[in-house]
Amino acid sequence: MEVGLTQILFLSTALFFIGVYGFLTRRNMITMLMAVELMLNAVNINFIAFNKYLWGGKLDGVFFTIFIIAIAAAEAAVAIAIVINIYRNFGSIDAEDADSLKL
Amino acid sequence: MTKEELKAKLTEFNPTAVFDEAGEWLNVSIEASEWLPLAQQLRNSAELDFDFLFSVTGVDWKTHLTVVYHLRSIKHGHIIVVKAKCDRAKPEIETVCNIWKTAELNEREAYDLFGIIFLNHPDLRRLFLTDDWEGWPLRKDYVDEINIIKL
Amino acid sequence: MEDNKTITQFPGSVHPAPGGGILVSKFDDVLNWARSNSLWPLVFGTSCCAIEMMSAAGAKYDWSRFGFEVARATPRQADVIIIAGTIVNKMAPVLKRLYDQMPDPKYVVAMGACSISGGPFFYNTYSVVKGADHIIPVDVYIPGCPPRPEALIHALLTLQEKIKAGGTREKIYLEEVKKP
Amino acid sequence: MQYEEIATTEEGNLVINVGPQHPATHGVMHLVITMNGETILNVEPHLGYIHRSIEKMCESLSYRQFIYSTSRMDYLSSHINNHGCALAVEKGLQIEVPERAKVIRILMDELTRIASHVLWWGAMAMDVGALTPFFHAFRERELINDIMEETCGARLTMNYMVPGGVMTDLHPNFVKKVKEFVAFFRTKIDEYDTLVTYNVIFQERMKNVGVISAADAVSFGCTGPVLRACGVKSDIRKLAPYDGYEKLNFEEPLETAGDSYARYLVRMRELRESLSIIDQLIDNIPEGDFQAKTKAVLKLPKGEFYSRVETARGEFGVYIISEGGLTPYRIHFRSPGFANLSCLNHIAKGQKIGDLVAMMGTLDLVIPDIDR
Amino acid sequence: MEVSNIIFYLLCAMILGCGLMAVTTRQIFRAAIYLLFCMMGVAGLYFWMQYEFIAAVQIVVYVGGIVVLIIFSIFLTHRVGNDLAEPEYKRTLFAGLASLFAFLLFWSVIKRNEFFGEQPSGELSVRRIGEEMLNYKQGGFVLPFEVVSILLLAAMIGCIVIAMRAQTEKN
Amino acid sequence: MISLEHISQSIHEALSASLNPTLVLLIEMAIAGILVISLFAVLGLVLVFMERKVSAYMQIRLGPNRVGYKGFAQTAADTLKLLIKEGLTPDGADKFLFNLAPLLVIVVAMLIMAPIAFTKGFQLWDINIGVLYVSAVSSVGVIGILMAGWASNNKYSLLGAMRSGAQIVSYELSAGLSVLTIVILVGSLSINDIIASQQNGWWIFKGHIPVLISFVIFVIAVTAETNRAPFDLAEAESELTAGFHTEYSGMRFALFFLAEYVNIFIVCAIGATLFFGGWMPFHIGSWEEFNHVMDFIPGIVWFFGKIFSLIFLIMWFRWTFPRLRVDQLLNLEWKYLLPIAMFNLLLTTVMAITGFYIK
Amino acid sequence: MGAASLILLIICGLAFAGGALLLSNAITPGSKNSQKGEPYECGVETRGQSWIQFNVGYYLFALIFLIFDVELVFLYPWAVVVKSVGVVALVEIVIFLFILFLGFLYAHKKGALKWQ
Amino acid sequence: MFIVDYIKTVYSTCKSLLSGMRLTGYYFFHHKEIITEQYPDVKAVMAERFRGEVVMTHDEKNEHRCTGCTACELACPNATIKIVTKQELQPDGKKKKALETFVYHLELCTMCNLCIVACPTDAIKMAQTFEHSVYDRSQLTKKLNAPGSKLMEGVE
Ligand code: SF4
Ligand code: SF4
Ligand code: SF4
Repeated sequence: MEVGLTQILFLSTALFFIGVYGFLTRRNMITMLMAVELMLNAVNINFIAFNKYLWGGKLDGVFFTIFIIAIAAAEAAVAIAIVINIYRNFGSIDAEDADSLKL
Repeated sequence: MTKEELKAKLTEFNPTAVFDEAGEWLNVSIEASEWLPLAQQLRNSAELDFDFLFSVTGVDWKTHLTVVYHLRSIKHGHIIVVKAKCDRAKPEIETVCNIWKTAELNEREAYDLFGIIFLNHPDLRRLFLTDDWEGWPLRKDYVDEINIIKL
Repeated sequence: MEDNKTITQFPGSVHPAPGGGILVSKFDDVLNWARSNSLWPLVFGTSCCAIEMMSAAGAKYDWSRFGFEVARATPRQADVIIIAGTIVNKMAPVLKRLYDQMPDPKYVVAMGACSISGGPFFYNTYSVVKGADHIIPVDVYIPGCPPRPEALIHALLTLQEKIKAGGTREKIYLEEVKKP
Repeated sequence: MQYEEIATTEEGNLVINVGPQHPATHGVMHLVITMNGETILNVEPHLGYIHRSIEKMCESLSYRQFIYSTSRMDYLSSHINNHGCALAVEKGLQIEVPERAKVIRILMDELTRIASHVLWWGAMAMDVGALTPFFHAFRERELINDIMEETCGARLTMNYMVPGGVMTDLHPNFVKKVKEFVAFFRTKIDEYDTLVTYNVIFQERMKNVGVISAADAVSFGCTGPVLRACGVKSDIRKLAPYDGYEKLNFEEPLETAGDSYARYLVRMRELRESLSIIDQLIDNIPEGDFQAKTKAVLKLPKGEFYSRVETARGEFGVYIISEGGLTPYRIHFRSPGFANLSCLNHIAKGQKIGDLVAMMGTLDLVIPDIDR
Repeated sequence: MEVSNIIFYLLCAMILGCGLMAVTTRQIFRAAIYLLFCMMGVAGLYFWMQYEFIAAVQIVVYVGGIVVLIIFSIFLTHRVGNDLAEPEYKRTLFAGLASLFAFLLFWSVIKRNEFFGEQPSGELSVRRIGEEMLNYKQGGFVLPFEVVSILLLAAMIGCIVIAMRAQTEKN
Repeated sequence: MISLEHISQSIHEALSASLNPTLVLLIEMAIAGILVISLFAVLGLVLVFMERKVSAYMQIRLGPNRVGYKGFAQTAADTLKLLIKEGLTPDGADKFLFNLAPLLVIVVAMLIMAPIAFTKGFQLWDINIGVLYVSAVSSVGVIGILMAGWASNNKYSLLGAMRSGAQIVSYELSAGLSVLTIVILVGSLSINDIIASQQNGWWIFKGHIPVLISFVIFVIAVTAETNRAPFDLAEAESELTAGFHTEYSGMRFALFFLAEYVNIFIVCAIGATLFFGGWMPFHIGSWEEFNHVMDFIPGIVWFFGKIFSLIFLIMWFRWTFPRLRVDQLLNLEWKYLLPIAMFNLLLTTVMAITGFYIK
Repeated sequence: MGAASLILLIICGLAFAGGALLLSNAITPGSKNSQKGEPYECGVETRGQSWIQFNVGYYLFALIFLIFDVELVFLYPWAVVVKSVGVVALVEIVIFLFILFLGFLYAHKKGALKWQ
Repeated sequence: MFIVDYIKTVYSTCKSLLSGMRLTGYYFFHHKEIITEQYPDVKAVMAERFRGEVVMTHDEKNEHRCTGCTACELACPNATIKIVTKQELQPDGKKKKALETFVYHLELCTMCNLCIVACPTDAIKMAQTFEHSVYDRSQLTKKLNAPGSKLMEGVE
């Protein structure tokens, strides 16, 4: 089967829902963050694939990807800072534990 | 200060002390219970100012144990030797850790090797030997058939 | 008069030295060549002999000429323990553990009178182990107090010969140390 | 057990073992370090991994024999240790040591001091990560060892000083070789400075590390360069001169900062002082006996004898209690390292784990000297 | 089948497999490592699409940055040998079904609208990206570019404030 | 004159004459693979031996001289020994990660090899983002170290790994910034373009002070990135015994060891490419006669000569300086190198725009 | 040889390292004893857990690094075109770096870059 | 000024580091400074007083000077020496104590030289050998008097 956009979209969708699954099942904040990263990656794949297969002449998809990566990094940094803060205060990074505690 | 002056000063502090002037330095023999007050006076009196405890030695005299303290004053340069006598069955003496910090390890050593118990010592444990060692090896009646091979 | 034989014996128990007696093939020759020429010592000096060990590492005697200079701080990467110094009862379990933690093949050199037999501290001491071979099997003994650096190098060369001839050591199990 | 409580109860603190087998302890000391992150909260030395019961053993050795065991305590200052023991016995027996022996003793002491400091320099530099100085230091040390070997017959554990003098006379080459060595070493000290002392990284690592105040240092019983780095005069060679140190013209190096760098500088200056002492003596070694006439069997009178000498690490004391027999009743060694070690926890608190090696390096601990 | 297709499917397997492992494994450090390999797989995919620059950015930021940061925070909050809690059975089932259902839904939508574009464009040169990025005229990306710096500034300040507070509170 | 370029060309031609393209590719890949692996192995042996000899001579001793001819077989013996040494895995360790870590480190070191041009046309992949690729891939290596530290279940390892982690990522920044100065001047990321731009002189000579500064920063940063003294905190023996590889033994340890040396080689190769013109011979402007003479030395010799000079420089550091403390190390990066590198970048920009450099 | 070389290199690396590991596993001797698998702690038993809660120090550096890493990513395409774009590039990057530098200064002032 | 100070620091830093490198560089290129001795190839020359082990001197007639007086045994701090004596019949019919075996435990000896000093007849001396390494420590216990050796004439 010739690999085209469809296959790549399949990949990205699957990856996205793997991320969703992880986000739903995990309770550890760090692993939840990882799941979010997976989702963001799926989105990135989409952008790049569309840019390549549908919008070859332009660079918008590429730029979006770059900015998403930058935002992902900023998000990860802040998220982890918060996680650490929670851990420092409550000695746990379980999302459900943190729910019940006032931040 | 000369030996004489030291002696006079010390008699003031502790009238029952026994002096021995034969050696190089003034030797003072006291009972264990008298040691702590004397030590405080030795350290705190401005004329004496014994701030440097350079040697703590335990001695087993078979009938009793003594702890020998060698003290020097950095400022005045005089030296005094204090011998505190402890009971052999129940060797107890007050610690002087708070007065001379070096005493902490030195007293642990004396405890380790002679079993002299330093009251109020913050951390009186075996120093050199393993924690489960039995006996006080530097006492004269120590026997250890396994380890000590006699000449 | 006492029996002459018993007097000339050493006043303590002595373990037989292990090793030897294994048939070696050509392939083993190559491996033994590698083993013998790449003896990485564990940093294990306990007292005075350690200084002479350092001298042997120093510029004048320079054991790096034989490739011994890669002294490792962790037993995982070492091939040979050079017991340089006295072993006392408190240290014995440590030595045993370090030896155990070394990967095979491993060798032991006892440097100096102390590690051979307790040496200067054989009589009238309550805390000295009378010979490192009460704790772990020793391959080569170097008498002296301390042995010269050359003597240490000679011992390592002797060990090399043993390795070249003997292959890996047979395992021997030793009695536990008397005091923990 | 203190450390176990810390390890399990207080979260966030890490308990780490340095030693008994560890390159930085130069021997087999065991430090249990409690840290928060990389900051040291507490250092607890565990001793006794090389406690060889020398004091017990000496109770069954005669006054000639026990000296050899002191070479094994502070093996880097073995001459000076032997010297102290010989002095104590001489005090008891009231032996007058011939002039020649005294000068030989001082020369040997100072050479030993140089050898010891040189080794310390190399080892300390190795601890802070510079590996080359170690080898350069051993070059000089080997020269001294050669001189020693020629006269005393051993490289490390000399057993050369005996009650009443020294064991053998100087080797004919001694004077020439020592002069050569002194001239050579003068040039090499400058190299030491280039390689280590002036190195910015080294200075940064040493300055303001392990600071101890003079009062604390005295209270902890520190001696030698550790105390002198706080500006307290403590050289036994000056305070209670023995064997002719009073006739010599030398200075006691003092620094005031009390940190590792000050201790380092004190030792470096001591090297130069030792050289100048050797210079003063090497050309006029008096002729005469190298040993006083003594009986074959020594018997100390009943009494107590205490002698003090200045080793490379500080004040070494020998305390002999004699009951008049062939062997001492009780013998106690006041080892400089033992007292110097006791301040380690005090100075290490609040410092970084990386500084620990700098502190230990400049305290210059010889573990068998501490454990005895 | 062409070699390039094989490579694509291998990459797919790597991305999905590692992604799945990352969200299911019970050892947190391994999860981070699987995430790492997943990210590497995505980077590989970008290489495969000849978007080398994006691939490199992916590696630099995700692998060299975010994963390292995650590992650091794992060091800070976990112990070796401590497994993560087993997710509740019900929860797993629910999440699994939900994501599977949603996936099928999405997939059917995608399948319905078969995308067929022009032939894939060729290489992506860094020069072009740079020119576009600095282009302040219509269609250029200079504004987002500058905004990113503000975003990063905000993130940095936020991190520092939060993290430093954690530190001071503890002490 | 026969050069490597000709050889590879003629092999390619000979193969494509008789075989179909896929097979040619496969065969060429096999050849390249063998070459790379042997380069790895040889590099490991040579660099370790070089280190030992350099250290020995600086330390007024002889160094290995008895195994094989003048000691050349010493490292071979060591390698063989490590190969036949028992590889321990501690009980508490995470076995999977423990074994994966050295593999990862080696694979990463391998991957960086791709864009390095050894001589003209002798390059695995002339990727258009050359230097970015290198810094991207090399940033993965740190994960192997962190992994090793975590998996060992040992305090020293963990601390060592933490330290190297913080150190490597920090210094990546200034290394990246110093690389950028050359990128600005060249206007391309491709390794081949960078080399080609130094046809008439190496950047270190052409680029005035900014390039000089960035070279200094580069050397410091890569020394730190490869965990070499005076930045070898990760394995500071006197503090942490052996750092992250405390628990590693046998071949796994050897792989870490090898990766360390290969990494040094690679960063020096990058340094040589950026600042010293890669395989480009020493040329002075348009002095044709001189340039011709220089051209007689094959490019690969130039390249390896430059790399080994840089490696020698890094070794020289190691055997001279004491190690920095961890806070000093991070201070150096964040307080000095990074601001200076940023400033230097702007300086270079100005220089590039005004054209104030030797073209 | 192009992108295929990446695969080649990965295979090479795996073959080299994995092969060496397998070979060494196959031919090395081994013995087991109770101490061998214990973590090495300078020869004494491990105390406490092998776990450090390092203080936020290290981790702050990683955070700030991440931010700068992203910045670096943007600098690459910029650097490539500086020469051709000219002064505009300079101005734009000065703004970019200046904003980031503010953050850097902030970090400095807050002491985040000071080793704790 | 700040900038001047800054530059000064950088300058002095570089200078100190470079001077260190110059020194090591000097040693790297000046191999004449190397002091390594190639021990097994070039036999080491021992100082004549070096204390390597205790030996008993025998002359060419296989005679030694030890009377078996045990002075050395007493002097030794470490009981390294064990003298075994026997009663020997003298020509004049008297019995006399004589040395049978001189046992010397090399593995215990501390090379302290006290036995040599104590010996009244200079029967023993220190040898300069040092290559004593063995595989089995029982090989280190030695008999110093050569088999069949006798007391030298005239030594009391
Ligand atoms: S054999 Fe001698 S030198 Fe060696 S450790 Fe024992 S006492 Fe020290
Ligand atoms: S040298 Fe010393 S230890 Fe050796 S036998 Fe003679 S007296 Fe005994
Ligand atoms: S060697 Fe000398 S001291 Fe020893 S028994 Fe013989 S004669 Fe006496």
